Amino acid sequence: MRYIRPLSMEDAVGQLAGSPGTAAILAGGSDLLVRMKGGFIEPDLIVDIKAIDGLVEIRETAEGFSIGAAVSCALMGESAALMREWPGVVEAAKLIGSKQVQGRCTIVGNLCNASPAADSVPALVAAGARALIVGPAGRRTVVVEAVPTGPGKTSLAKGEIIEAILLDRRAPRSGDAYLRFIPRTEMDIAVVSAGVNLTLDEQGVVKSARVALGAVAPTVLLVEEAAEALIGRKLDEAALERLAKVCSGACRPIDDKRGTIEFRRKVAGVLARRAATTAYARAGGK
Amino acid sequence: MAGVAVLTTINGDNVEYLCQPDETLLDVLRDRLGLTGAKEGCGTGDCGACSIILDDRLVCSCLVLGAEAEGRRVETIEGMAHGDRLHPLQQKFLEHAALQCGVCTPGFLIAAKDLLAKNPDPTEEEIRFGLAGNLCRCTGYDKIVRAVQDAASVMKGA
Amino acid sequence: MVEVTLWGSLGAIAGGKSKVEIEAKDIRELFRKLAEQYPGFEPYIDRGIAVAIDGTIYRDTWSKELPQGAEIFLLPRLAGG
Amino acid sequence: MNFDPRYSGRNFTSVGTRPIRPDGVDKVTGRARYGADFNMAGQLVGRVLRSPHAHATIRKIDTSKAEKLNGVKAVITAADLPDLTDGDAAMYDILDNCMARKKALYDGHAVAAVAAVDARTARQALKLIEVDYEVLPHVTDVDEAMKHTAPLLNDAIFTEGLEEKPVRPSNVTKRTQFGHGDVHEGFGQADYVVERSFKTEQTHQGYIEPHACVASVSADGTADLWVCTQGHFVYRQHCAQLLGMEASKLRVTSSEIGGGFGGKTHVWAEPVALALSRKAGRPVKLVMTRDEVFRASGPTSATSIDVRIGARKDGTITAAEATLRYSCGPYAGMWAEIGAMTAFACYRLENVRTVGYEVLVSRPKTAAYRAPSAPMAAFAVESAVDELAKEIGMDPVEFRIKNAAQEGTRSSYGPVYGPIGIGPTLEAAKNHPHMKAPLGKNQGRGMACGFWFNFGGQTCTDLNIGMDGSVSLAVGTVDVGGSRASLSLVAAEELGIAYEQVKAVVADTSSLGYNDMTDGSRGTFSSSMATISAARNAIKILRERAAQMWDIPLDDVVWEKGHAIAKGEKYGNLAALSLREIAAASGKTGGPIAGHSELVADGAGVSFATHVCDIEVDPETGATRVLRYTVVQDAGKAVHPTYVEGQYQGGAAQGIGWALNEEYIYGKDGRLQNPGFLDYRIPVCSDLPMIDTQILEIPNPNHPYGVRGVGETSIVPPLAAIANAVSNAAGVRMTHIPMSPPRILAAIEAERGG
Repeated sequence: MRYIRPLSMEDAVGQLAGSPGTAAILAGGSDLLVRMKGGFIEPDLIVDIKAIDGLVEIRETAEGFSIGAAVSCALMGESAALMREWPGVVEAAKLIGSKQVQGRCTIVGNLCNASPAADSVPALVAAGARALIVGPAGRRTVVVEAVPTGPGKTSLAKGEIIEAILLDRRAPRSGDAYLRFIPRTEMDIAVVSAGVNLTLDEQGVVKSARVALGAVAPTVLLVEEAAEALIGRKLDEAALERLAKVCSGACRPIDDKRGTIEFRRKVAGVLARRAATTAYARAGGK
Repeated sequence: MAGVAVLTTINGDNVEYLCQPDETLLDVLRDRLGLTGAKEGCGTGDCGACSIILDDRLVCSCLVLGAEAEGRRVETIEGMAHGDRLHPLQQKFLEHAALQCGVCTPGFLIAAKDLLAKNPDPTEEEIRFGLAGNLCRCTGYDKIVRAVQDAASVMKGA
Repeated sequence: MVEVTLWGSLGAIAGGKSKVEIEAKDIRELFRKLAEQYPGFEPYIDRGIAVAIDGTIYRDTWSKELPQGAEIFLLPRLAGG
Repeated sequence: MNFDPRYSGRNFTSVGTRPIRPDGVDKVTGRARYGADFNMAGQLVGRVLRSPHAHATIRKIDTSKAEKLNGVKAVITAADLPDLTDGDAAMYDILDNCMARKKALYDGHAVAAVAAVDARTARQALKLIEVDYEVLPHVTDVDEAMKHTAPLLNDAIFTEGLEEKPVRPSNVTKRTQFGHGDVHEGFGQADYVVERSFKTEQTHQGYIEPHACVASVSADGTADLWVCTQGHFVYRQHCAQLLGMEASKLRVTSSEIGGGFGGKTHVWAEPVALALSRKAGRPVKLVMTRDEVFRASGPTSATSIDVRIGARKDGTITAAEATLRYSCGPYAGMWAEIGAMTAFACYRLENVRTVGYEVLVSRPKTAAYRAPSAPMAAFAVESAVDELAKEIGMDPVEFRIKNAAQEGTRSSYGPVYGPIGIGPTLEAAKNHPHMKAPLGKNQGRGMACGFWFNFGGQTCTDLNIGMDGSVSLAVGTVDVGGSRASLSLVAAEELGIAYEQVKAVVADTSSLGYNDMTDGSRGTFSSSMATISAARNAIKILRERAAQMWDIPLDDVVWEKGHAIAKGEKYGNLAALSLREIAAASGKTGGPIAGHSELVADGAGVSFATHVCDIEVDPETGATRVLRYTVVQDAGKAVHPTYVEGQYQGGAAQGIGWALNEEYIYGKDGRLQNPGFLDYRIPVCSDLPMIDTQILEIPNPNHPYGVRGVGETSIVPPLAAIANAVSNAAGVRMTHIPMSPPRILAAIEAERGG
């Protein structure tokens, strides 16, 4: 086993691509070290990307935000600009684990760990976030929902690293929100979760919407029918009812140690409805 | 497996050590440096007993590799008191009997110190959520919360 | 002569009796005579029997005297946390 | 022993104050040494290989590859721990649990162990051990295990306690029965009868410190063991017996203990560490991972309980009965028996009958957990009591007060009660402001009572007075939550000196006589009794020395407020001699001054509590929030009230976790699904409110200061108190613990008919 700390993306990509055995990228380490501890993975090479220039920064650009792959969720919570524009995304990031874990964990790690219950992913999917990927073949950008392909699996090729998550600058009258259900008040993995992102017109009618659900299918679900239930309407009781019903119906959950199929179905609708209400209020809707 | 040489700062002192690439900072502190104040309650970031402060960030040392400490600042429970003068949090934990078995106590003290550094006047709810990453099985948290409240008021007055 | 009350399971071994009369001055003698009269008690005595005398539970005190007229109650020995 | 333990009703100076504990500074500075904080030169790392199967015959274990790995110093299997238990069935079970012999009996059962130069080598060595298993059918559910069709876990078990000796083996090891009167007749007199079945899932003590020890066996057959334990003398007996050693050649030092709650009352990996050290000829440190703690130590029983209670219109209970089925893991236990004894202990009943069944399942060996077995029984009984009160139309507190046991009541487990506190805790709860506080929407209030026996047992202390007059108190009961502070207070009280002048330490097994472990809420009860006795013995010597210094008869010297006083007018000119002054002269008056005591502390007073709580339920998700919680409990006498409160609060918090979210979840494959703090959900700080406490002091007549044990009773009422509150908030009776959100939501939906 080797531990390296490259100073550039090129070096990191080269080392990863050239590594003969299994290689692991270390950013926050809150998933990697747990898997190593449990004996589920014994990498031959650990590539610590935190020394790479710019990877621990949140940059504001003309287009929006670029959140470096090694930015801790705690740091995201300290960015007033990000919090103002994308409160739902920040909320989701700040729900991962404890304060201690948030001091280390990253949304890129959360995405690449590819758990269907990852907290930040439904919020990122609802937000229409994109991942900037660097690899041996150069750079490419994909929507975040294209990264996880199943529990623990991603579409990243050998040698590819996500450099940053990109979030758009917000249109006026936009708001997002994320809610998850856990049995305790903290420290649990989401049993079911919902992210909602809305933009309203001047009359408070929903112009565009994205609704994503977590922990109810092998990957996070972007529920287009749920968005359709909201678009063109104010957030009245009928729209919310329809949203809840569509979300419950869209779930393909399993029974496991964290919850039952029935529970996840029912609560997915409840959370979508509550998150939509918050997002609507944040967008200035009344 | 090649060892990694690390030069770091622990509680203000320069420290050098050699560790394995897969060794956690918790293991380094406890087994190589004899700093056994941080405890391993789970090894997976779920209990907070191994809490330390790394470059002003509260982290679980079981989720940090020893190799990652290169060039950084590590603060542990062993550095909390100044000589024979206890930190107000330590003093208040004693006065309120905010510990029974005491194995979670170093982690709680470090987490509470970080909490008060960022929020000197927390509400009860802020304390409870701020310390949610530290498990205590003995006290029911009541006296811990009271000790932190009391320490906060003392530290504000100081 | 003291009257000794048995808990349910021990009563079954004593032929369904819930009380037995024993001529015993202390706990040691009580156990010895119980084992003589009811050989089925022996494994229970080996495992540990507690004796409640007027409501106070004694676990290991052979020398404890059994006052005349006192309520003597046998109980299984317990585990605690 | 010439010691009078009777309550004397004195006024206290030190007892009842709240000083800082003697081990406090070490614990807030990280200096205190727990099980894993100790190291020996040349120590090896021990690790255990565990069965992935819930039930399997071990056909063969091949350790040859592991032994050849560079850095491996010893590999052991059951062959290295031969059976020396000589027909002692309980010890054989402990041995088999430490290292599986013929069969692996649960997921996590130890099958082999290694000692190597470092953790990485030890881990690799485990992978090289080849175990040939024949997987057998398993059963993890307590009700399933009782069926005739269930896989048999041990074909040598024939149910004990049946009227007719069974002809077929069974997973039920024992049937027990308690009670008095005629329940059939009693139910005939009832106007109302409530009958319900309840289930509780298995929980773990959840101590934050995993089991850890360092074992060092020397070539001359002597050995040292450093270990976190609730009872180092008991560990010494167990280890010595299992390893064929003489007890006095094994010195056991108890480290600071990071929680036990019953889970550290018998050995798990310590005999394995000693066997590894013996084979390797070097010290071995063995620390369990959290995963191992959950899979292979601790847990309490899972239960299935039927309750039936009948009452007249006026609220008098006429009959009560319960059938209790408790899981024991794969070894016989007495868990249902204790449940059967405690179930109705709070009440004055003319007709009562309880029946307990001990059931073997493919789960880890059940261990004691804080008032073991009582919380589950109380959950079932107190839920039914609440429901019955509702049917009759009585206030639940009034209904309980009307039926509460009192001095002279025949307890449901047999003996007649002395002075007890159930009535006063109920009255205090009734008058508590909490009872009158308003409730909001979706909120409910619940209350429940709880009982625990409390133990005494074998106890030994040494009290040594230094020449500077400071007092060293050596006790043999492990300090699990502040007892060194309470015992120092007791020594100071009895000697009449300042608390600061006393330092209590926990002595190792070679420095003090045998002590039973710290369990059954006995630590402060028993060791304070022994401390008082030791102090009285020391006082006698102090008086003798004073008499010598004054050259007057001993009978003329009395001990008051830390001083020897010459009694009588003829001594009017003699100034009182302080303990310090007598100690300073001790070298000339006969040498060191000490008081020793050894006794069996009998007469632990039984303990009762009443808890009240408010819960809010989210009817759309089944989520719960604990809004307010109040504990009222009888302490007999609170020696250090802050630590008494701490015990009340801690027990309540554990009970709240059990009630709401904690449970062992097994897959169909018999493997534990949640062996970690992530999915075994103990309460976090933000889950709980402040926990209000009210200490009542109804003196225990069998202790000089009136002390009762306080540690365990507080975990008994919460399951029921919360279940009653949730049931009131959600409008549906909850019968399955834990009341996790999916269970609550399913119950609400079922009630709605949807």
